[in-house]
Amino acid sequence: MEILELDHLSRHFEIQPGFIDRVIRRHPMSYIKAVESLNVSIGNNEILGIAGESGCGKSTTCTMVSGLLEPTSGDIRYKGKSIIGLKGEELRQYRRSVQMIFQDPYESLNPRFRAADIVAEGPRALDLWDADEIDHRVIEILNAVGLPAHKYTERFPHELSGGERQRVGIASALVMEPEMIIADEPLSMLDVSIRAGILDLIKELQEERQFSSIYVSHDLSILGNVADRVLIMYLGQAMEIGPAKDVILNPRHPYTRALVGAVPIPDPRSRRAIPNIRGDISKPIDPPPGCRFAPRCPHADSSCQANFVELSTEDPNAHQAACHKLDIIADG
Amino acid sequence: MTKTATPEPLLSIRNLGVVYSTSQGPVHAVSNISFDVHANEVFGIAGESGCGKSTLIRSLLRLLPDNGRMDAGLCQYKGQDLTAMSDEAFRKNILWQEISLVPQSAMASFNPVHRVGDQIIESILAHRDISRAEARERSAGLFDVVGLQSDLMNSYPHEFSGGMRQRAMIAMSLSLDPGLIIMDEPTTGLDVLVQERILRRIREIRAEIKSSIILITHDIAVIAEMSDRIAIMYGGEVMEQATAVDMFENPHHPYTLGLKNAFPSIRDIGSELISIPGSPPTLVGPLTSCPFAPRCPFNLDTCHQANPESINIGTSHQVRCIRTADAKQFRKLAREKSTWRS
Amino acid sequence: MFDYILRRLVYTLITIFAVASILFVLFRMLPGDPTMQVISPAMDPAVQLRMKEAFGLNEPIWAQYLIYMKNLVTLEWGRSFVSAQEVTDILSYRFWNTILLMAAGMCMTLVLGIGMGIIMAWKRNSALDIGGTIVGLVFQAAPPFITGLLLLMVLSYRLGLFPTGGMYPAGQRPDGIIELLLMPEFWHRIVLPTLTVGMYYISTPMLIMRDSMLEVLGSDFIELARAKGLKPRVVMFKHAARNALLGVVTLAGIMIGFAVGGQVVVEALFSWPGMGQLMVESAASHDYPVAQGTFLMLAILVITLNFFTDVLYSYLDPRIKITAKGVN
Amino acid sequence: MSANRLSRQLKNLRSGLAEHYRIITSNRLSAFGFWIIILFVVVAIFAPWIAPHEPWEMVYDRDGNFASLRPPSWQFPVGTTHLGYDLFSQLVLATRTTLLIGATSGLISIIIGANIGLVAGYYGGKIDEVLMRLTDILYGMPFLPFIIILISLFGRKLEFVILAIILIIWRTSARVIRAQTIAIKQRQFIAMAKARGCSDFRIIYRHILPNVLPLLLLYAAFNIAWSIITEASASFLGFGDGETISWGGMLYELWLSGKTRVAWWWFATPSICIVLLVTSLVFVSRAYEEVANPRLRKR
Repeated sequence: MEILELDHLSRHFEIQPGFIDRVIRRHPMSYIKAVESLNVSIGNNEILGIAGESGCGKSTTCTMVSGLLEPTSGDIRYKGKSIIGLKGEELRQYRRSVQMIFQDPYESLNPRFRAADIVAEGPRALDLWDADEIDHRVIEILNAVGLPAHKYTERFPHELSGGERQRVGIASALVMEPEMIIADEPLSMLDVSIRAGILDLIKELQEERQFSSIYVSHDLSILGNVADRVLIMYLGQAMEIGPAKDVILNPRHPYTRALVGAVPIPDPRSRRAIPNIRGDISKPIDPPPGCRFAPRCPHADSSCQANFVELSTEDPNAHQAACHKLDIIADG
Repeated sequence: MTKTATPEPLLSIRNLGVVYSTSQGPVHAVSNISFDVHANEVFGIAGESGCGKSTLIRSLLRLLPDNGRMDAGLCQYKGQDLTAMSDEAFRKNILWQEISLVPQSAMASFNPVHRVGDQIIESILAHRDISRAEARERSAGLFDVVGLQSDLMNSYPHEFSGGMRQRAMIAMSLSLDPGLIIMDEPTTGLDVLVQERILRRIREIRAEIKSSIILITHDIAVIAEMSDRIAIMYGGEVMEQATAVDMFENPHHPYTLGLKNAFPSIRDIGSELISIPGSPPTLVGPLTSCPFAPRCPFNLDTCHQANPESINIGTSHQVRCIRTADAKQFRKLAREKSTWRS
Repeated sequence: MFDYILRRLVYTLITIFAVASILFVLFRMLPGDPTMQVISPAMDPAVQLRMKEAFGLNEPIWAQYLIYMKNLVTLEWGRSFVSAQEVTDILSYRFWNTILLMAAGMCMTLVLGIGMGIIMAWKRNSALDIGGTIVGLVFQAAPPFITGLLLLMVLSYRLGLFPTGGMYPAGQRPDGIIELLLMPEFWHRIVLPTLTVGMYYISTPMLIMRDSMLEVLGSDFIELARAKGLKPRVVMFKHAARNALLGVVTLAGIMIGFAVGGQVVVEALFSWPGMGQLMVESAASHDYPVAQGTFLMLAILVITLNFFTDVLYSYLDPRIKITAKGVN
Repeated sequence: MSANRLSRQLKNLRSGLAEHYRIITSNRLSAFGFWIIILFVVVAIFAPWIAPHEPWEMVYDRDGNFASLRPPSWQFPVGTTHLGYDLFSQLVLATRTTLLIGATSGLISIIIGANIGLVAGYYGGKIDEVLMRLTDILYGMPFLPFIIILISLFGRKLEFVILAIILIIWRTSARVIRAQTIAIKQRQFIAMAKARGCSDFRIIYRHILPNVLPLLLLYAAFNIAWSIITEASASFLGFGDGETISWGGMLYELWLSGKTRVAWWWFATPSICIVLLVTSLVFVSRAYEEVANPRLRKR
């Protein structure tokens, strides 16, 4: 049973042209195509990892899924029902059932709130329970994320360490009893030695409370550790999807290969192949219709520039790569 | 990449300490640091936030804020005693000429209101008596070395992408052929493919020039790939120092073991990651115990009573731990998750 | 940058238009006969009637508004009730007197204030810094009529060092600005008002410069500039001061608004024949055409100065970005 | 449980007030300013009981002589005017007027300015554009001349002075708070509040407002100070309320009387009061400047 389906999901941003261009020369608008025709589904109690470089559209996708940003086109279906245009109580219910964990624990907690108030803010804003019930649940969840309530409820964010702050962030998402969690690089600002603890906490809570997750990270080694399946994105397009181990250990798409090849290995004796790509990443401003990786791809030809392979959601567990040249690559 | 140590080190530091006076009392951000950097080597310093990395850099470059005070048993560069040098002489003869910096945040380290090229030219003209045109030519050459087109010199920093800014920073650090380049987290915050290009560029530059590099980062994989020798810092001290291969194959300090377990490798995904419980010390007041003792699963009572001295084990391998004899057993125990749950 | 300036220019014109409209509404809201504000009741009734037609006062209100706007653009700003002179003629003479005094005060404050601000930030926590901050704060708190009166009482009445007011000795009206600038008496007379204006707004650039210098000095690029082994003087002026100036320019708008107010008081106090003095006199004697014209002129001055600070800002700060907006 | 919550809220309030007290008294200058302001407030409250005479009452000395232009003495602590008015009484009663004007126009303008700044900064887009063009127009209005015009058109009434000040003075606080709101809006904890389902209203007033509070208090102090200076300047130029005694009005009467050359005490006392009160406000605001701009503190 698929809990969430993204169906040809796209999001474009308009670039405000200069005053002269707009009023006098009447230039047409330019668009940043942040997400282009994305097809993905997420199963019940599954963790989908999304990886890619900055500007690949992973954050835009998350914001759309969380209901804070409307797609330009395409559909988001939650439990088979479209969430586009939801209003009032339904939207409230949806937003409650999808919760986010943010990247930067130094930035994502309001510096003027105490830990208990940060956690209680969601239930209070949505008026979920009466005040006593909220207090009770806040204490319960703080204990569950490893912050004994008697010690932590009164603390301000600046009185907490990075790991403790991230735990408060997790608590404030989970207190809403969500069915789905979107975690946007929750470890990247934390020290190496405590990352594993937070990762374990997320995994434990997921087993215990049975929610689905989208886990965004640029770090493939962590995704390999936490995600069931991994989606690789580049400049708004999906490049490859499949079971985490398959994608990382046996990448098919030239972009994924480069990405995996570029990850340094913590062993001074090991040598890795140097990724064979050229040029720099650009911004997807008015891009041509084809594969956006084509300009940097060693295998690209005219067919790559002309059109783009879309992923299908028919078999969620299939390992698919959005590439015309898979045969050549496999041979070479 | 491994080299035998040359007899005369390029930079030699002994017992370096930095104390900040704060409202909470003296903070010993860095204490008892000793290391040598040899000619033409990459010396990696790894550590997490608050371990004293930035203070170490600032003290080497004399950029400590007013409330910071540095004392060092010895601070020698090419045989010259740096501590005896006046600020003015240090600024004129050492800064950038001999020791240059690639700062942590290339984004914020370029002055936003001046052109990138001008900022590089400025660093040349401050120390060399050449014409502006010559300095410009030289900068264009440096842009070429780091793989940037020389017409980008006329751009402002905000027009550069993160990777380009970092490359321009590296170009600037090379502008006077310094003997030593300090690179502070040169790839942190960059995307993997951009990081890959920067690292490749640094390797290429190393082959061409004779500068030594101090590479400071929290990313153990980067340090493993790039460095000849590595120092692991914690609580303002160097916990363990060894050649890169030695550090990874024969680690001794419990903190090194913990750090290795906590760091994922793409080569073996699915293996369990283990975190070190607790958080780093605040360093207020002098150290009277091993700074890692409160988080160490192998601590003894003596660990809390005195700060251990650095012990030599092997020719160029030092460990600041009293239980080096049990290291072999620790290495096995450290792989168990239960060991780290106190 | 050009694009930005053009946009600001359009905004500037819109603002002038809006201020003029507010003025129209204000004067039409006055109780009683609206012709009262344009035509002196002391005039010959036949003349009054002719003027009523010329200003369209018999027309409906929207037509009056259009005529008002047309008159503004064609510089038909009416005649003074008191002297019957054309308002534009009076203003064209007064305008330059105000500009002269303003420029003198501005030069003094900007050069001295910014310079002091840099030095205070450099010598942070020295006696100079602390004393300068306190003096600056007190100056900021002292309205110009108090400092002006104090200067008058001490330097003029008591010590007799300076004349008490005016721009030149009575009966020696100079022919044009050049001649005025060549008169030693003029320079003697401009000292006290300049000092008053200067003391009133010196604290703003000084304290803002000091604070933004301190802020800039904490940034990473200053640390790198020092690591590059640049001379401390170069770090201070080329790197820190240029960025800190942005803070001063940002708040210049606020400063200008208040400076024009201060100017009015100072001109009234020192009988300086500028627009400020004219404003006070005409408003007190209910000479509405003059008051209205003067106000508009002062407003245009403020708006234009604000425009120039915007231009200056875009010159000092090369970061002008295009913004992305969402589409559905 | 609910009593528990009330006590927690009381505790929060108390710790909040304690924090502000600590901010103000952390610095010698602002502590000085704080106590001076308290002193003026006390004088203003008890003014009618403190002042020995009516403001425009001719006074006589102990010998029964008409007390005109007397320098300070035991009987007339700050002297008298040429018409024999007791300056001490005028000064004390004027404190009331000044504080009334400062408090009403300062506070109302900060409320207007803060809300406009918050709404414009938070929503951005067209709302922001409209509100900011509105402030641009106000920036085009020369402040004191506007008050002069208004008073000359509608008469010398205290209400019009206050109204004129309020109409103009909110512009600065609106702009500054808008800029700060934009900066805070982009921080992640606002995105987090949105993701948790907070309404715009809740985000603006519960999440952003506490974070712009130091800046808001800084500008509240500025607005009060500016109101006082402006009222005094307008009064000095003869555009104050003729019926109510004020410090600026006292100086206007001095200026009209032409006694500036002799009556130094007549000049000195209202001037010192104005400068002292405004300086105190500026000193207190300085303490908030350091909180609103933490980098100043560090170095």
